[in-house]
Amino acid sequence: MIKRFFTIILMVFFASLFFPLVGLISDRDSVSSLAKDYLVQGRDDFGAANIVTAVVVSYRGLDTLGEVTVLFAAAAGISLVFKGLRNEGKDKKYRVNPPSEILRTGARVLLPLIFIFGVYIFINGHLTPGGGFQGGVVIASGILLAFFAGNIKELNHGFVTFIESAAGFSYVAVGLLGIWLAGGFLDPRFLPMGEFGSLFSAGAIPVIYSLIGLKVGSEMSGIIDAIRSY
Amino acid sequence: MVNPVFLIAITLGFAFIFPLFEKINPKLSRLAGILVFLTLVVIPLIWFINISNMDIPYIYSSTVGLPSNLTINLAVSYMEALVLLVVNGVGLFVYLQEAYSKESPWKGKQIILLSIVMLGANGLIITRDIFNIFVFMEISTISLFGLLSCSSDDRVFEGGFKYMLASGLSSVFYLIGIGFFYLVAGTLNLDALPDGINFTGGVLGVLWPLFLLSGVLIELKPAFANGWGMDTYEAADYSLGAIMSGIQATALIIVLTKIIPLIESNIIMPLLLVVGSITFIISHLQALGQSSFKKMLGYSSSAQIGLVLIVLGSGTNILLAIVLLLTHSVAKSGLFYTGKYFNECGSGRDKPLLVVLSSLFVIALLGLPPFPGFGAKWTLLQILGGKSDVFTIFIILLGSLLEGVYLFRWLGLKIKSDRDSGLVVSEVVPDDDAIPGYSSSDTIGVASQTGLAGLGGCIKVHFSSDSFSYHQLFPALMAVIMVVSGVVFNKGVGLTFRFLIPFSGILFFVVLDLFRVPTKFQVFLAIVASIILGFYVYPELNGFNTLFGFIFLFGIGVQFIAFFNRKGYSPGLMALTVGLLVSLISILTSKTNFQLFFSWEMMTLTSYFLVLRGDNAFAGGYRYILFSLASAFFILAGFSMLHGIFIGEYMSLPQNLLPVILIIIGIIIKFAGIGVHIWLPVSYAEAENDVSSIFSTVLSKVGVYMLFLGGLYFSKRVFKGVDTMYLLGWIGVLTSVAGSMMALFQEDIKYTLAYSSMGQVGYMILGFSIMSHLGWISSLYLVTTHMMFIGMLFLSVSGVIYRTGTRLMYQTGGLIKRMPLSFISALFAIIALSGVPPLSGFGAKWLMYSALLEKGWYLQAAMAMFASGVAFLYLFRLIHSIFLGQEKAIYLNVKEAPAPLLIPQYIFMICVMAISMFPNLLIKPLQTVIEPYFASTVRWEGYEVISALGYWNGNAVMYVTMGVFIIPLIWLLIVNRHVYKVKQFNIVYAAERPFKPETTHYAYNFFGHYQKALGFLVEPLISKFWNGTGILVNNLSGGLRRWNSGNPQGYVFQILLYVIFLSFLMGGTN
Amino acid sequence: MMTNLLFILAGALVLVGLWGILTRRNIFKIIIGFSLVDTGVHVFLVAIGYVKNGTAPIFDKEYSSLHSLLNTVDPIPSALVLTAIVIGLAVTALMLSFAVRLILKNRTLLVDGKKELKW
Amino acid sequence: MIIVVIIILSLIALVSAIMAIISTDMVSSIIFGGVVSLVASVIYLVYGSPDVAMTEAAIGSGLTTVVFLFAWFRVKHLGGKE
Repeated sequence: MIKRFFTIILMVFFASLFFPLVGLISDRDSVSSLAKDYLVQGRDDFGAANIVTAVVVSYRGLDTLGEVTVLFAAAAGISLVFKGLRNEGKDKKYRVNPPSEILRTGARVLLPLIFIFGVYIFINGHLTPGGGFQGGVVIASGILLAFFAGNIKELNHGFVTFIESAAGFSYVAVGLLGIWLAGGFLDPRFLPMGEFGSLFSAGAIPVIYSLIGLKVGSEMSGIIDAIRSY
Repeated sequence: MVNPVFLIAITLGFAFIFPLFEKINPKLSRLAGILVFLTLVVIPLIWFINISNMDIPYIYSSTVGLPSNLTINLAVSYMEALVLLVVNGVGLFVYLQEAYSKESPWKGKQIILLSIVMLGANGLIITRDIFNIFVFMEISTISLFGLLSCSSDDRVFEGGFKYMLASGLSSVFYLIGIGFFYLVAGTLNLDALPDGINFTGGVLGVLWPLFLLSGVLIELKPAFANGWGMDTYEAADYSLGAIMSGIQATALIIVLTKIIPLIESNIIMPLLLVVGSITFIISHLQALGQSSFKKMLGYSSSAQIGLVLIVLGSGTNILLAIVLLLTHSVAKSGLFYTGKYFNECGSGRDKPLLVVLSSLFVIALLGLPPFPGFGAKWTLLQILGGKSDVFTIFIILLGSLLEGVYLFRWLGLKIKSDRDSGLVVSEVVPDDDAIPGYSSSDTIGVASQTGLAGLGGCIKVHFSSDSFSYHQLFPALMAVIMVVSGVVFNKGVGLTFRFLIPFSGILFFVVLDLFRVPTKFQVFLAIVASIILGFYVYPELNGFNTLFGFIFLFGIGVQFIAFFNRKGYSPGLMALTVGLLVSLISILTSKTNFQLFFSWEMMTLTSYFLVLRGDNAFAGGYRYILFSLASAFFILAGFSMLHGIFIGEYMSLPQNLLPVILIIIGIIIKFAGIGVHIWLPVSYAEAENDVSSIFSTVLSKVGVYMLFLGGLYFSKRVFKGVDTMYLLGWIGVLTSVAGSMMALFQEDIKYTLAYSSMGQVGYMILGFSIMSHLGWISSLYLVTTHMMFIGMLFLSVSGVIYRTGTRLMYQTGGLIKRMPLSFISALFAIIALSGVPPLSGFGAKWLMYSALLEKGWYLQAAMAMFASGVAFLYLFRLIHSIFLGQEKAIYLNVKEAPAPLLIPQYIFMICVMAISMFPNLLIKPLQTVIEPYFASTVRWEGYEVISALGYWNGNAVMYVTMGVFIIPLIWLLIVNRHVYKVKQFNIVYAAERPFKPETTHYAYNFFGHYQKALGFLVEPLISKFWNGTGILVNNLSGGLRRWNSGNPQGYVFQILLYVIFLSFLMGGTN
Repeated sequence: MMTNLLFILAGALVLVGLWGILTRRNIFKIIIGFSLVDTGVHVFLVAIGYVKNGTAPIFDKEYSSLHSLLNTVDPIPSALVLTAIVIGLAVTALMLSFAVRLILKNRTLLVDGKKELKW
Repeated sequence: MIIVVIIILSLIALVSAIMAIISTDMVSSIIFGGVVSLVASVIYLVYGSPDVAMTEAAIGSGLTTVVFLFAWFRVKHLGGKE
């Protein structure tokens, strides 16, 4: 009971911390000066139609690299946590029913489409909403579907690791190329800018986003694979 | 110059490619890991050298080739380079330890995660973008969690889960803070902040710093919201503890230093001060009650972070905080490793290297010399003292003392011998049953006593094959680097080259130990060294310094001879003793307070480890170091308020009372004044015999030296209407009465002598506090002669203990026939010590009574005289029990004490005789020493000393007394022919056959009847008080520990509470 | 007005999440609470980035006028939220895996069922 | 008009959030949690952040829910109603 009471007091306090703001703040009339710079220069700097992509991949590229690393570390951590626990803790009563014929055929049709969709999302990241992360998740969901449909029994760890490592390493390598061929780390302008709005534009942004997509896709699949019991 | 981004690129590239690489060639990939981690060290090293040499202030890189305000910047200045160097060094160390460990080396994902941990830390240190900090924070915590899961203790999932909740919440707070910050500042880049925006006005202006700070602070595990971290520490492997406290906490502090400048200083500074103080004290208290080593270190880390917060909050130089932080980082990770090996192997006595390393790390952690933390703490306190910030000084010193309590307890327990019960053996008449391993039927071979540790071969150090292993190499390397950097840093603070001599001395003898040079040869070298030292320093000593220099050099030098009695190897013995001698000399040659205090602490440390060598010395050593630390901290606090003026320069010192009081309290603790004396008897008694002798003769005088050094500065201060010197005089006289009374009732002879020397020091203090010419002469006279006759006594008794194997007086007896030379020496010493004519002790007493009467302190004079009488009683008992009386059957064939013990006694005896017969040999020089301070009130006629109250002629006294003794002697010789000799075991004379023969021995509990009458005087009130204090602190600690309930929700609750607490500190929003 | 609404939602989500963390005894519920707090913070960041009548900061080939250029929402908070969401997933997944191990070890779903580490 | 939509969406999100906390069935609890994210992603879309919306939908409501469910299936046999 005392616990409840204190919880309520805490909640009230935090609410009182937050909610005075609601009255104080009104909709902003314009973006911050930094954002203005991004919006104005984004096109000239990187030729990216989607400014968010320009920010994510280039202006704040280091964050994104870090983000990929976080996922990578989490995937590694989770697989370490479950190492040696493959069979223990498996719910004996819980068993995936053998996938139905509909699911299996449906998956066979859908899978290529899903993968293509994922790839589409990340290579068009600089033009449309979406990008490496979203595309990567779509690919991972494709793999999930394949699990359900029984198309794959077990993840091919060697292959996934290869993709993961290669994509990650290439990402860093592309970043370093930016130092030598262009202005700085993760500068995508060592590839031609191309025509604004077309697929092959915005320098190396599509390349980077593709690498991110591959890496995120394989990392997410790894996480799902590790946390899922066979 | 290397682009900072390479730190990130290299680590990350390695982490990403490692799985592929490992599949191809595991061995090669691990080697590549070394290369990568090494690069992480080398790059900051290059920066560090370049920045400090070429005055390049800043290495700067914006990540994308665009103006720096648009992108994320990385920057390295002097400070960052230094921190990176240390943090990456620790990382390399962890890698080498774990990737190549014997059992279950890290591989695959673990190595990947370790390099990502390093990436996170590096990123945190170099990035200049608020959101980027968040990303790196997540990187480092998540990779840590991954590593945690590999711990051998599977409770780690419980701890880790709590940690995750806490760090998840803190990152939520940090994100909210980022949102508000962006709203206010319009940018996330620390270098592109627009001017003129009021960052801290209005509700928003309070909210963003509140949440940003909450995010960072909670990750730093502040008290009272740190239980989750501690639970993780307890369950995680040692190396993870090292990572958490050595790498991550360090990086997060750097993050904090980036945020602090954004917030108005009149808000942030007090806040940090409060938060830091609370963390510092509470965490130390919580650590105090821990039985789990890892958790103890965890709390200690948290407390150290608190200290750094205090430094940051006190607005002093940020570099000090960094130095403290880095010392902590290295020492703590080193301690995690040595602790690991210690806990695997039980007692550490057979692991000399581990003992040395752990000691070094503990010392470094406590901020004692020679490590960088010492200079940093000193500077910090000087700055605080300059600002008269007494409260902060108090907090820092109190916390450091608490830290000493548990760190030295752990160290002592690890070093103590297997036979050591860890308790103080009953000081008064010991009950046989209470003494482990004692039974009255034991023969001499296994004889009996608490202090069987006689001379020679007492520490049995086994160099087993695993005494030194590959894995101790790196901690050793770290220790060496720390010592070197400490020396460099402290030199920057104000040491001169001379103060490095103690190290070279210690180092030299350590090297001799490593090559198994026999102790005897080392002793010879030490004597040569002390002679050379004497010639080297003599010319620059003057006044008191000459006198004390003589006492230190001559006293220790002569007693070195006693060490010849040791057989085989005594590792560390000579290194420590020489270190002690040299630091004592350094105290004399100090020209600034810093040098003085540095040497003082070196003296404390070397003597502490000397005590610890005893076989049953844990309790004694523990008390010794705690009280010595307390004493040192009082002195330090006093020094910090002197505005850097040397205590020896009386005239220009500030006139306020507080520093005087503090320093005097420190000195009182050091000379074991009444009330704070409980450390002295047990540590003197339980040290090895020849070491105790050095302590009692020489080391006990160092407190007196400090008094004389600041003599005029201390005098004429009025404390609540009373002259401080008057109070000090009372403390002196009470100490001497108490010391004598306590000595009276001891059965253990070393306790008797220890209490005796405490009482004698009381006289010296009394003499000093008289503040007159005569008083000072008597004090210094006693200092000199006491050194000699207590030396004789101690060494003579050492010989007895060495031959008989017991320290209990009633167990011996009749040794006069077996050990006549020792007897003569003891007899002379006793005559001198108890102040009866004709020997020099009489002169000392005579001078003192004259001075007291001259001053008009009649009551004190009476009490001093009473103490003197008591002294005669216990000394009489000593000689009576040991040398006279019945011979014991088991001691029928003991031999005279070995020559190495006798020679120093007789050297001292010759000196005592000389001084007794020709007092002016000593008094004349003393007069010249005192001349500058007080006009002379005694004069000389031939060999007569004439004061206002009478005169003293040493020669005449000698002759008269000799006459008085010789006549009865002749008479006795004549009557002796008619004496009827009784056989020793003729039980007719005993009247009954006792059940327990000892109890009927006349010497058993010799002064028991006095105890009935006067026992209330020695009621262990003081021991009770200190025990009570100990229990109180323990209970406090226990209560505080319970706050961390182990429930994840409880911890979340604490964290939320902490945020509320912070919001109140920031001024409150509602 | 729009921002304020979103602020309220964010605050409410955070509070509901905290409430869940503090009062539920089931570890899974606690984690759900945590992810609700996370979502709340994401909503908060999006609210920060909102600009009156702003559109998505994506342009087509024809855009030219500065006015249309600046009439978008702030892209920076969007970028931050993107990162935060992914990181949130990583944290949640890792937390879940620890929770699973903890539950399997203690044989209970309750958080205070068995406390081996305390004081 | 748009405000009404937002208010309704917010209410749905809030109710789902509360349901996620108080629901006794873990699976529905997890699903409710996913719904919160889903609704949030719709709100992001309305607020002009399609990138965020896509991410939240894919990761917040999709992947997180799946991970939760998988984890739950590993331990649910240990039972435990509150």
